Amino acid sequence: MSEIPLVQLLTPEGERVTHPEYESTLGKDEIFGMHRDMTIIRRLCNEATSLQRQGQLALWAPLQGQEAAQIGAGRALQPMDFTFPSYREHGIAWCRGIPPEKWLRLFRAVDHGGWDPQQYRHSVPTIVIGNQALNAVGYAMGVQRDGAEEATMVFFGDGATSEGDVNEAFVWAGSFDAPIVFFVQNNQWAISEPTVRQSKIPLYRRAEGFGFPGIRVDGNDVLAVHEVTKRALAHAREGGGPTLIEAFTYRMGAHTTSDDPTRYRIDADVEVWKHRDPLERVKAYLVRQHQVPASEFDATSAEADALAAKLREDVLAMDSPDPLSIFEYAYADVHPLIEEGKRDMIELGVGGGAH
Amino acid sequence: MSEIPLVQLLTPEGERVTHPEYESTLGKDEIFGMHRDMTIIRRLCNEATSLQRQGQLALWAPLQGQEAAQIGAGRALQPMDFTFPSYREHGIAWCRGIPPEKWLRLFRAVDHGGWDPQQYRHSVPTIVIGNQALNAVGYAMGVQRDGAEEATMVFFGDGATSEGDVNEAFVWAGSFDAPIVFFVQNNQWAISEPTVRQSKIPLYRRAEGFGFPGIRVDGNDVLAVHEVTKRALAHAREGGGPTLIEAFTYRMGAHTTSDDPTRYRIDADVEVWKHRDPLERVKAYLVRQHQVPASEFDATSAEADALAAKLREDVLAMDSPDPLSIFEYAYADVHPLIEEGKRDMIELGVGGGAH
Amino acid sequence: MAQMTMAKALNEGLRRALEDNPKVLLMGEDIGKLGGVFRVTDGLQKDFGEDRIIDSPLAESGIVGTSVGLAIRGYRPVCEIQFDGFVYPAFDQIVSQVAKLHSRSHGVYKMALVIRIPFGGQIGAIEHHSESPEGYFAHTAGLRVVSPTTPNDAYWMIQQAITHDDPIIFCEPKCRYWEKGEVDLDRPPRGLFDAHVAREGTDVTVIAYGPSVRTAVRAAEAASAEGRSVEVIDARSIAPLDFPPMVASVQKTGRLVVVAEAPANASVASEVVARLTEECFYSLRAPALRVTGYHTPYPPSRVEEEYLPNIDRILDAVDRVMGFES
Amino acid sequence: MAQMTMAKALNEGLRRALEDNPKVLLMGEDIGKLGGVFRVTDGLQKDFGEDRIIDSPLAESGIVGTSVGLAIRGYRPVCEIQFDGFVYPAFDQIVSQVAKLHSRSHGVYKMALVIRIPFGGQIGAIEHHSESPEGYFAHTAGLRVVSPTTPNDAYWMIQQAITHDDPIIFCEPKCRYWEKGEVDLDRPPRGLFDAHVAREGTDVTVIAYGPSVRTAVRAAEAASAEGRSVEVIDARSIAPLDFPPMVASVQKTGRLVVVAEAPANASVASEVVARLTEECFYSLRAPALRVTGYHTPYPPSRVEEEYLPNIDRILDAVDRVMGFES
Ligand SMILES: Cc1ncc(C[n+]2csc(CCOP(=O)(O)OP(=O)(O)O)c2C)c(N)n1
Ligand SMILES: Cc1ncc(C[n+]2csc(CCOP(=O)(O)OP(=O)(O)O)c2C)c(N)n1
Ligand SMILES: [Mg+2]
Ligand SMILES: [Mg+2]
Repeated sequence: MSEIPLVQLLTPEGERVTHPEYESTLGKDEIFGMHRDMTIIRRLCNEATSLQRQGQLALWAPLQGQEAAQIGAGRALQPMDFTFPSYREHGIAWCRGIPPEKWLRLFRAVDHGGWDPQQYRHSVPTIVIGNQALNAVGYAMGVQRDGAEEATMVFFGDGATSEGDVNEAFVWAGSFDAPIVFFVQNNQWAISEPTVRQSKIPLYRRAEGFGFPGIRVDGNDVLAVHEVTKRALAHAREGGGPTLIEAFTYRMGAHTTSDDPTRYRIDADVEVWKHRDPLERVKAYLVRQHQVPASEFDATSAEADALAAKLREDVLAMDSPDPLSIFEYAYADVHPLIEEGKRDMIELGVGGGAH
Repeated sequence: MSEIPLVQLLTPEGERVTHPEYESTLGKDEIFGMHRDMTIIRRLCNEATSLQRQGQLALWAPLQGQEAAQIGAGRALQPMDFTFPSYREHGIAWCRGIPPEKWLRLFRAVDHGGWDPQQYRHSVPTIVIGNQALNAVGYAMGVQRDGAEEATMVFFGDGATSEGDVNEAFVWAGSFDAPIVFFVQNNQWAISEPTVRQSKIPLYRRAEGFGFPGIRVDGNDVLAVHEVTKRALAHAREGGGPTLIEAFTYRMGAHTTSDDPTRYRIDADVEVWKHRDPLERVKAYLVRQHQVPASEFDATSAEADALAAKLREDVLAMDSPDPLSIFEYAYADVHPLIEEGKRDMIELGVGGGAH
Repeated sequence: MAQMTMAKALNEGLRRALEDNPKVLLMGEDIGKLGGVFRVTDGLQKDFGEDRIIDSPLAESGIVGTSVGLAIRGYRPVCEIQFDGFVYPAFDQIVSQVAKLHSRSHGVYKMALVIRIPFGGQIGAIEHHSESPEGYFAHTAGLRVVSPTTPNDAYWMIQQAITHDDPIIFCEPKCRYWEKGEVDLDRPPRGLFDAHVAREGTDVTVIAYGPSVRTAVRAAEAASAEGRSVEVIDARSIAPLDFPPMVASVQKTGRLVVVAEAPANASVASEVVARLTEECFYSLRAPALRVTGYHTPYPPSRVEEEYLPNIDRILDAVDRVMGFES
Repeated sequence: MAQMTMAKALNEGLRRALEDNPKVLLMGEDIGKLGGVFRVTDGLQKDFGEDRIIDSPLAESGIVGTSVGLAIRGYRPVCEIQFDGFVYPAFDQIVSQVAKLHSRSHGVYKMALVIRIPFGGQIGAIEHHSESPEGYFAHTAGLRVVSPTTPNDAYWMIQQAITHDDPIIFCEPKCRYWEKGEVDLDRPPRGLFDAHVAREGTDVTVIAYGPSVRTAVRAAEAASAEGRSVEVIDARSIAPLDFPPMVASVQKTGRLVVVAEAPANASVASEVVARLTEECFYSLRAPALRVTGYHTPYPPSRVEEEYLPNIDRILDAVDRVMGFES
C-alpha cells in the first residue's frame, strides 16, 4: 500500500494530512453528518446480519469496513445524478434516501429490486457481476444526448474488474467520453479470492489503458473519498469524460452471511485493517479537532439503534408477495403465456391474497 | 504516428535506422527470404481475390498492406510454438508451412477449418472476433503446466481489442503470467470503423493497465516486427509472461471482397500508406545495401506466379464435401440424433459420394 | 404502394421510426457511413446524425448493455447485431438484463429496445453467418421474437417493434433481403404478433417462419403439382406463437409439418408440435413431423442446401404425414 | 457402499478423476481454499495443488475460453460455474467454440471438457441463483447435457463425463446437494446417457430431470395414496434424451406428463412431448401435458414454491391426463 500513490486526507489515527491535489472542503457539521451516516449504516448492516441469523432474511451482504467508501462517495452525489449499484451498496442507498427496509426486500427474497429506481435515481441492484457497468455507460450516453449536466456513477467490486462487461464499459466510456464515474470498492476480496488474482497491478491503473484517468483513494478515509468523488462527478458533469476511482478498502466481515472467511484468510490480516476502521478515524478527528462531545456521538448511536429497531419491525412485517404478482411485470404488454399462467394458477386456487 | 513511440528499423524509404533497444539480427539471405515470403503471399492473396471475383470463392479477406506484420512475426516463430489466427492471417499460415490451397477451403465454403491444426501447430481460423484470445491463453497455461519452453501467439485486429473476451484474455494472461504474445495488427480499420472508435489512445498501451508490457512496432517494417516479436516470444518461452505487440499497419484493400471501402475512407489516406508499402522498403534496402540484382527479384516473382497458378488449379479442383460428412465430427462419440440424421439423409438419397 | 427489397423496406421503416420519435436511436457495428454490411441503415447517419445512428465499438455485449442504459434513460434503442453468429457475446445482457429489468424494477424500467439480427442460411456464407439463434430467445421469458418474411412485413413490423414497450428480438431472414415486393406505406397488414396464412390448402398444414417460409411455399407449390393441397402458415411471431390460426388450420387439415432451419432439439419447432398436438389431439390424423437443420453445427455452406429443410425434405415429410394412415 | 451427500459424492468423484488422470484439472471461482460455495471441491486444491485446482479470475467467458485452450493442449478441464445465472457470460465460448471446435478441426481437437453448473431452484435464494439454463445447451448441437439426481449418480456421472470425449454441460440440482444416499464406489449404476425408471407405475408416465425428479416422485407417492399408479422416469441425460425407455413407458401407460423447472416454451419439455407424441402416436390416450416454471423471470424465492412444478401442479396434470377420456 505504501509505494502506490493513494489520496489520503485523514490518517488511520484521525490526523488531517495534506495532499498536493486534494483539499477537504467540508466543515465540521458535514463531517459529523458523515460520521452519523456511517454509524447508522453500520448499525443497520449489523441488524440485517442478525435478522439473517434469525432466519428472517435469505442472505445478507455486509458492508462493514466499507462505510467511508460508500458515504464519502454517496454524499458527493447531487440529486440529478444517477447511480447503478451492485448488491452491497447499502450506504449509497442510504445517501439516495431509500428507506432501509426497501434495501432488505431483495435479501428477504420477497423482491428482486426493492425500490423505485427512478424516484430515488438509484438503479435496482445488479447481482450478475459487472452487468450494470455497461448499463450505466449507456445511461450516461443518454444524459450526454439530452445535453443534461448530470453524472452517472456505477459501483462494483475488485472482482468485477475481470469481467468482459466491465472492460467493455471502459471501452465505451473512453470512446464516447461518457459522463460517468466508475467507482470500484477494492475490498481486497472477491469472495475467497484476493485482488491479486484479478490483477497484479493496482486496479486504478486499468483506466490508463482505456484512455481515461484512474485514481486510488484511501477507501477508509471518508474525507478523501468525498473529495475525489466530488471532483470526478463534476468532471463528468462538465463534459470531461469518465474517471475510474479505486477506493482501497477492506471487507471486514464475510462476503455474505453464507460465507466462511476463516477458510481463506487469517485473523491477523483482519486485525491490521481494524486499526484502519473508517469510523474511528473520523470520530478521533472530530473529537480532537472539533471538540465534538461524547454526548453527540451517543445521540447518533441512539438514533442508529432506533432505526435498527424500526428496520427489524418493518422486516418482520414484510409479507411474501402474492404468487399472482409474478405475472405482473414479466411483460409490459399482454402476452398469451402470461394470461395462461395466471389462469392456471387461479384454477389451482393459488394466490389472490397476501400470504 | 509521430509522437507515439514506435519501433522502426527500416524507414519507408528503405533506410536502416537504429533503435535504442532493438537491433536487427538478420543477414541478407534471411531478409531476402522475407521479401520473398511477402511477395508470395501478396501474389497469392491477389489470386484469391480474383478467384473470388470469378465466383470461385464465397469470400476473401485480403491481407495487402499487412505482409510485413505477418511475415516479420511468422518468421520469428519456432517450430514448437503454437499460433491462434483470426481469418486474415494468411501470412502466418504461410510461415507455418500450410499449403495455400488449405487456407482457401474456408473461403470456398467447403470447410470451416482447412488444415490439421496440430500438424502445423496453427489453430483453425476464428471468425467470431476475439474468441481465440482466451483459447490461446488457456493453451499457454497448458504449456506452462507441462513445463515446456514454448510460446503461444495469438493474432487479432484493432477492432477485436474492444471485445470482452480479449480483455478477459489480458486479465488471465496477467494473472497467470501466461507464456503468450498478443499480436494485434492495427490496420486502422475494423471494417468501416477507424481505430479511434475502439480506443482514443494507442492500443499497445492497453497492456499497461493489465500489468504486462505493450509495445508498438512499425507494422510495415518487417525487420522491426521480426525483432520485436522474436524478443517477446523468447520472453514468453523463458517464463517472462505476456506481451502485447501492436503492429501499426494499414489494410490497403477492402475488409473482404464483400466490402466497399469507398463508402468510409478517402483515396488520399490510402495513397499516404502506399508510400509506406512493406515490400518496397525491403526491396529498396536489399538493392541499395546488399546489391541484390533485379534478376533475383524476378525469380521470386516468377515463383510467386507459379504458386498462384497452382493455387488456382487446386481451388478449381476442390469439390464440395459429401453432405453426409456434416455428421462426421459433430460429436466425438456416437449420438442418437446424428445417427438419425444420417439415416434420414441416406433415405432421401442424398450424399454418399463426391458432389 | 411501392416496390422495394426487404433491406430497403427495413431502411424505410427505420427512417420513419426515427422521424416519428426523437428517442429512437440505432446502435451497431458499421451502421453509419457504411450503412451496415447489408445496407439496411444506408443513409440514416447522414440524415439523423452520429448521436442517433451510433457506430459502436466492436463488442456485442457493449451494444446491448449500453442500449439497456439508454432505454432506462428513456431512449428506444434499436441494436444491430451484424450476423446471427455474433449475438452470443451479448447473451448475458439479453437474458439477465434485457429480459428481466422490467420485472426487476416492477415495471418502472421499460426495456423498449429492439435487437435486429440478420439470421438463417441460404446465402452461401462462411461459418457463423448462417445461425438460427431464435430458439434461445423464444425460450427466455421476458423477450419477444418476431421475423418478417416480406418487404411489407419488414417495413411495418420494424416500426411496430420499435413502438412496442417490450424488448423484441427482431430476426431478419437475410436470404430474403434482396427480394422485392410491394410495400403499402399507409397501412400495416396486421398486428406484430399475428400469424398469417401464406398459402391456403386443405391436406396438410405446414408451419414455418423466417427463411423457411419461402422454402415451405415452394414445397407447397411443388406438392400442388402432385395434387396435394398444402397450407403454409408464416408464424411471423416466433415468441409468443400465435396459436389460434394454427389450431384452426390443423383442425382443418389434420396433418402438421413444422419447418425451421434451427436444429429441432428443444426448439421453436418442438414447441409448435408440443402445443398443437396438445390442442389438436383429436384432429391430428398423423404424428406431427419436424423438418429442420440437422443436429450438427451449421456446415460449410457448400452443403447447406442438403443440411437445411429443402423442398425435397419438406415434400418427404408431407408424404409421410399423408401416407400415415394409408 | 458408502453413505454421503450429493455434494460429497461429487467431491469424491472429482477426486477420483483427478487421481486417475493427471490431465484432469478444475477451474472456477473460489474452488480452491474455499472449496467452492457448495464445498464440492473441498480439499482438492490442498491435495492436487494450485496448478490443477485453479482459482480463476472473476469472468466466466474466461473460465470456459481458457479451458478450451487447455483442452486443445490435451488437458481435460472441469469448469465450475458458481451458479446457473452466471453461465451466460460464457455463452459465446460455449456455443461458438466448445460446441463447434471438434467439428471445425475435423476431429483433431477434442473438446473434452465438462462444465459443472449448480442449477435450478428450491433453495430460497436471491435472483440469478435458481435458473434452469439447460434448454439453451440442449438446443445447441455439439454439446451434451446431463444431470444426476442421487449421490450415486453424481459420483459416477461426473467421472463418466470427465472421461467422455465430448463437451458436457453437467447440471447439478443444487437443491439436492445436501441429501444423503448410498454410493457404490465400485460399479457405476448405468451409462452416462441412460434414462432410469425412478419409480414404477402403470397409469401415467411422468418424465422429469434434475431438481424436478424428487418433486415428481413425491407427487407419484401422493397419487398412489389416491389409487393412481404413476411411473416416474428420471431422464438423467437431458441431451441426448434417452427415448427408448420413455417410449416403452408411454406405450405402457398411454399418458404422459413432463415436468421441468424451466419455462415450457421451446424447452427440453417441449422436445420430450414433441418426440413422444410422434413415436407414441397410437399409444397416447390423452394429450401430453407439461408442468413447468411459468413463462416469467424466476420470481423472488418466497414464491418459488408456487412458480415451480410442485406436487399439486403435477397431481393436477395427472388428473387431467387421466380424466381426459372419461
Ligand atoms: C457473473 C457472476 N459470476 C459469479 C457471481 C458470484 N459472485 C457473487 S459476489 C462474487 C464476488 C464479487 O467480488 P467483488 O467484485 O470484489 O465484489 P465484493 O463482493 O467484494 O463487493 C461472486 C464471484 C456473480 N454474482 N456473477
Ligand atoms: C463477435 C463478432 N462481431 C462481429 C463480427 C463481424 N466482423 C467481422 S470482421 C469485423 C471487423 C474486425 O476488425 P479488426 O478486429 O480490426 O480486424 P481486421 O478485419 O481489420 O483484420 C467485424 C465487425 C465478427 N466476426 N464477430
Ligand atoms: Mg471485492
Ligand atoms: Mg482492423
